[in-house]
Amino acid sequence: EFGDKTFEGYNIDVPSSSITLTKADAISLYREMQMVRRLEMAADSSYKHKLIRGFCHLCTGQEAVPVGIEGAITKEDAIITAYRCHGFTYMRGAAPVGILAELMGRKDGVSKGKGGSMHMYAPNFYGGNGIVGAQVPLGAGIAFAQKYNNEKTCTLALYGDGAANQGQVFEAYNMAKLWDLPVIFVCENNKYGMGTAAGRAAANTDYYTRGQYIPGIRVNGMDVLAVRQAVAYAREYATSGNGPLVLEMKTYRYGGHSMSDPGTTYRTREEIQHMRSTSDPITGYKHRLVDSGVASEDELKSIDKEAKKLIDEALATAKATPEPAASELWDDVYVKGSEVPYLRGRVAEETHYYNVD
Amino acid sequence: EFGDKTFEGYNIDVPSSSITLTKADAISLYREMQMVRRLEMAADSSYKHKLIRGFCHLCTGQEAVPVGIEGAITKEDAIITAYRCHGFTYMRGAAPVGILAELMGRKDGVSKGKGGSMHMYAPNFYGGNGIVGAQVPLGAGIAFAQKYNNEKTCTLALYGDGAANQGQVFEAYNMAKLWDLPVIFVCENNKYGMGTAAGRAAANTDYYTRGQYIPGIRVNGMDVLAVRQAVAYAREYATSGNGPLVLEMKTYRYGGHSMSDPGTTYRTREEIQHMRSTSDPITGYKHRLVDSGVASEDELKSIDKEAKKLIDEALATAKATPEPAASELWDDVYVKGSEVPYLRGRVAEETHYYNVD
Amino acid sequence: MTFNFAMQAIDQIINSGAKTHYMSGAFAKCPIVFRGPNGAAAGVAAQHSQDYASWYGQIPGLKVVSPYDAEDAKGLLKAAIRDPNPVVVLENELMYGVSFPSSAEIASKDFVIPFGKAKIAREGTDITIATYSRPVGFALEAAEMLAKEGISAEVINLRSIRPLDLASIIKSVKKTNHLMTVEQGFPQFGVGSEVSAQIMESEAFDYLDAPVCRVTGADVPMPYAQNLERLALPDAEVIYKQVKRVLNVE
Amino acid sequence: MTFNFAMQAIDQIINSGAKTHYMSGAFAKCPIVFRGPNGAAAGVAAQHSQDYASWYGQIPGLKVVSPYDAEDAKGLLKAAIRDPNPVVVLENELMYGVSFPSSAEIASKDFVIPFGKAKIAREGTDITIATYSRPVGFALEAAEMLAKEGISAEVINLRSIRPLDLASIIKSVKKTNHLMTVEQGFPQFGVGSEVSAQIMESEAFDYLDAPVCRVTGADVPMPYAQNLERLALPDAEVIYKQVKRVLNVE
Ligand SMILES: Cc1ncc(C[n+]2csc(CCOP(=O)(O)OP(=O)(O)O)c2C)c(N)n1
Ligand SMILES: Cc1ncc(C[n+]2csc(CCOP(=O)(O)OP(=O)(O)O)c2C)c(N)n1
Ligand SMILES: [Mg+2]
Ligand SMILES: [Mg+2]
Repeated sequence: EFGDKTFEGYNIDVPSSSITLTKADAISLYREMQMVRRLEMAADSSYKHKLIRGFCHLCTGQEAVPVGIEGAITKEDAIITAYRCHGFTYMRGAAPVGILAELMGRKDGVSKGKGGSMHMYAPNFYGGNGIVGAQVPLGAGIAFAQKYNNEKTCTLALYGDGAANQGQVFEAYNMAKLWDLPVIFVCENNKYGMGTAAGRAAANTDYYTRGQYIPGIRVNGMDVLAVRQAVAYAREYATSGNGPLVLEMKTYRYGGHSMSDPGTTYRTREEIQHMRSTSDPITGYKHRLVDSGVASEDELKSIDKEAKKLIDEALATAKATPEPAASELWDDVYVKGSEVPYLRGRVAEETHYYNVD
Repeated sequence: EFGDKTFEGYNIDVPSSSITLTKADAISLYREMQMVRRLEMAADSSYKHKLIRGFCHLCTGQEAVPVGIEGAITKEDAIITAYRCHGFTYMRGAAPVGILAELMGRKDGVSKGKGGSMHMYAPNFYGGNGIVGAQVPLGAGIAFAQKYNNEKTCTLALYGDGAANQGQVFEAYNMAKLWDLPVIFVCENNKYGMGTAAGRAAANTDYYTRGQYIPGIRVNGMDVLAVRQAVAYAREYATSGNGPLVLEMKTYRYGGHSMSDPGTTYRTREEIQHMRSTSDPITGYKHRLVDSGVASEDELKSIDKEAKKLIDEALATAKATPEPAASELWDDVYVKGSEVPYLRGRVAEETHYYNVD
Repeated sequence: MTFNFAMQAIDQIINSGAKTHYMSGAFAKCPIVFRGPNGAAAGVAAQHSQDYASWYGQIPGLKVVSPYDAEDAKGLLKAAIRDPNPVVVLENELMYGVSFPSSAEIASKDFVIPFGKAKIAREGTDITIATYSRPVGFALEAAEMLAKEGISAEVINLRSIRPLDLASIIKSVKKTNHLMTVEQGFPQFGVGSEVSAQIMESEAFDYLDAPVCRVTGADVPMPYAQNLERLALPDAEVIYKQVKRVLNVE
Repeated sequence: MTFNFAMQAIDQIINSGAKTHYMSGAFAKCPIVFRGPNGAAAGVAAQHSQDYASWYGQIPGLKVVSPYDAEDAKGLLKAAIRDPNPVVVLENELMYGVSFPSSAEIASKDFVIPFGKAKIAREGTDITIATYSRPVGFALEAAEMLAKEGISAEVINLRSIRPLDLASIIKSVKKTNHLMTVEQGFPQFGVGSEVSAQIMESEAFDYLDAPVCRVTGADVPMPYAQNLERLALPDAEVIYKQVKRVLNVE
């Protein structure tokens, strides 16, 4: 059972407030949230040890979103998101070691070390995109392909509260509705852009209503069951030919925008502390599992330990993997076998010749 | 007095349905609509005589919009629109000869012959823009400057039903509302983009509602008094610090999109004929003036004749003006006195040197 | 719709289209064709006249081609569609109405033109004119005029901007000892500049009897007035005169 | 925010910003400054690392500058603000934290650097290295290393991409008889290509003892992995080695 404020609908009925799931599923959601959090903690510490460079956007605090979504869709459904993508990459099936190796720019990374934190992929997971908002029309395009191919699948296109103001999001809304594409627009509203409170960037911060002619649902994005329930509902809606839907996941990131942002200049420490203590998706769910008798404290503790162990191992393995071979510089500019005859390096003498024949 | 369907409001009361204006104003509106139509007829025939090249987008049928707007604002208010700009250029104060000369690429054209049909300017009229939708954020920017400078003026940013689907329009909506800019977004809904019926391009063709969090009014754009009334109302709203407003002008273009479009492949001849005979802005207004006793048939006829004469003269004068001097090629790339030292021509030998010192 | 309008979406073409395969370590593919008119049409002024060949040509991950005639249009577009990478096909609006002779080979449903191979549109011995798109026609016209005066120009239709077929240009220059590039785009950072720079670095350099000469659009936004527009764009006449200047003949 | 993100709005910069003054026959002015980091920062991968110097530099109506040090940053930005045209200022994120000596002159509130004038960052006699932005530092480093071996490199900080100060390069080349360009952008259709093409057309050409040599970023989307990123970007070492190659010394 969900509380009153779990869902708010805009031009659509909200999902049922009662939910049933197997014990195994219930526990799996818990385990995966722990895994995602541990993964991000490993990323955080690796960054501080200078094993990771450049940008690194963690989803700590937002774990219920990738985990709840994956619990509601099939592997054939597609997901695309922005740079805050580690949790999604993991949930779509990438091994933690591949994610951590990618963060460290190693050859065994999910993108062979070429993409880094922002550019990770997995089956039916289209990244990991660095240009704010650009993934949204791409997501609509994937949904177009699904519809074109008569698949009974849908695409979830995720974007932040900041990205929600991008013009291309509205272009995607329009085409998605016009052609009734099976796309679920998911706004992860964590209340801030890089350093800008949502209300300073948006004339309307009710992101679930911003599709205007597209129905929307606001979801408590700190509650993994609510996310799962809403996405299941939305998936059913979108794959039944009803067209797109907008879901707003109210959530929160504990850390800074990226690693160089302390995250405390545009919001108070108290606010962060308050969110952590009252709304943490993992703690809250843990209490629920224990209170409802689905799992004991001990069971969950052993899951926590197991998650820590798995990530620790993955981190150790990742650290031990080598950098990509220097020759990798030239691979994957073009699809193998369809390269241009040669590409120039920093000087003419470094020109790389492909043997297409 | 207006009919019931003259205005429809979205989150705002509609303008009063009773209007008072002086006889001189009433007749001036008529005269200007005639002038605009004659101007476009002259453009049409000049194009057919190959005096005009490239694109030429006529506003025949839509005259009530530029004329009604100008009747409701001051010369200090600003206007910006797209390529269908001849009527606006005239109403903002450019002489017909300057417009016709511009169309023919002559030196006395309003843009010295460099802009052509799509790129005309006049005081507080910012063009004449060729990239669909691009003028809308520019219009919001002009309104930003007005607010920044504490002017009690506003900007009207015009765009078509096709342009209304552009992402940058929504970016402009958002910033305009966020900062309560004195901008009136005016959608000239003439039912078609280049060759696309509005409903094939937009999920929501109620353009007056598409600002969502911005109130809107749908206006009978074939009625010059309705346009004038609505814009006066909107101007008062916007210049009083209430922020932006969206006006949808329901209108119709009789001709093709540009001169090469017969305009009859995506709509029927009957539709065009029907609009002409039931909704023509000039004929309708004429009847109203006569029926209400403001002007006699004869008075109006002499205005018609006068308009024809003025435009005929302007056309003759424009035709007689020379092409720009060849040296004009190099002027106005940069502001006079701030040029780069030289610019290259088609070959190095044609390089043009500026004497900045 | 022309490539001028695609500037509103160029971020998607470059950042999503061209870069994703590499960023993903080959995980994601992006087989897509972007086609449309490029450069100037007639009397359409500054916002509708830009040539994007060098912009797109700069981007690793893209392939960029630009057809001149009907054979090119079919063969390059078909090759683009079959290519597994994002391909930009830069056409020219003014060529849409022009007819060219065809052949059974061209009419075949499997007629493709491989990327990165320029075509010798006309053989010659005195100067090489390397160009693409509509100006290929101007170069051929100029060559015809020059032939009447005993000057033999070799015209190379580049066809492909990325990859650029430098080998064909080098081979031709070794024969003609003179090179001129022709394009309708802005003069700086254009196709001619790149060809010139690469030739300077190549073995063809020692064969040049005169510096590489670039013929381009003028360095101004496209004016509408017909007389100014004419001065902003190279045509057969300009090429003809410039060849004579390069070869130092009256 | 970097110029990579501005690609979403580049249509406005080019079509509205650069072209309106001309299209309007001087009726409309557009005095605006676009500034931000350009090119690669550290470890930010393909979508955040592009160098737009040649793209913007191609556009008539724009002025384009690219500062190297604190003096440039202040003087060029101030000049940009005072200029009545649209100006693009291409900065480099990695230079934001770097300190440089200042002077009373630089600190003056009217310190401006005129556009179109390159600065001789270091005088030399054996080779000219023309570059801009962060690589000016690499060139200076390389020059230092070369000096120890008796090679005297002249380093030109271009400062301005449009207009390009060819005169300063020509003057230097007449002295050094060798020219190398260095940039971090993609190799094709870049700043070096344009300089090379223009030099070939200029009187400096006859003074060259070797072809103009271009040092650039590698022709690949920027990889994230540190070892690959290093191979994709020129640094002092690459310049140092290439100078010796050009001058044919061990
Ligand atoms: C087009 C573009 N503009 C700016 C940026 C820089 N930037 C990166 S993340 C970000 C904030 C986005 O905030 P939001 O969409 O709320 O996502 P969150 O980081 O909160 O997950 C900005 C402005 C960018 N990457 N792309
Ligand atoms: C960005 C862009 N895309 C496409 C075009 C080509 N185009 C010119 S006008 C037009 C239709 C616009 O229709 P609408 O906004 O309804 O204006 P109308 O012509 O009806 O006045 C199109 C698609 C363009 N100029 N710019
Ligand atoms: Mg956010
Ligand atoms: Mg329309």
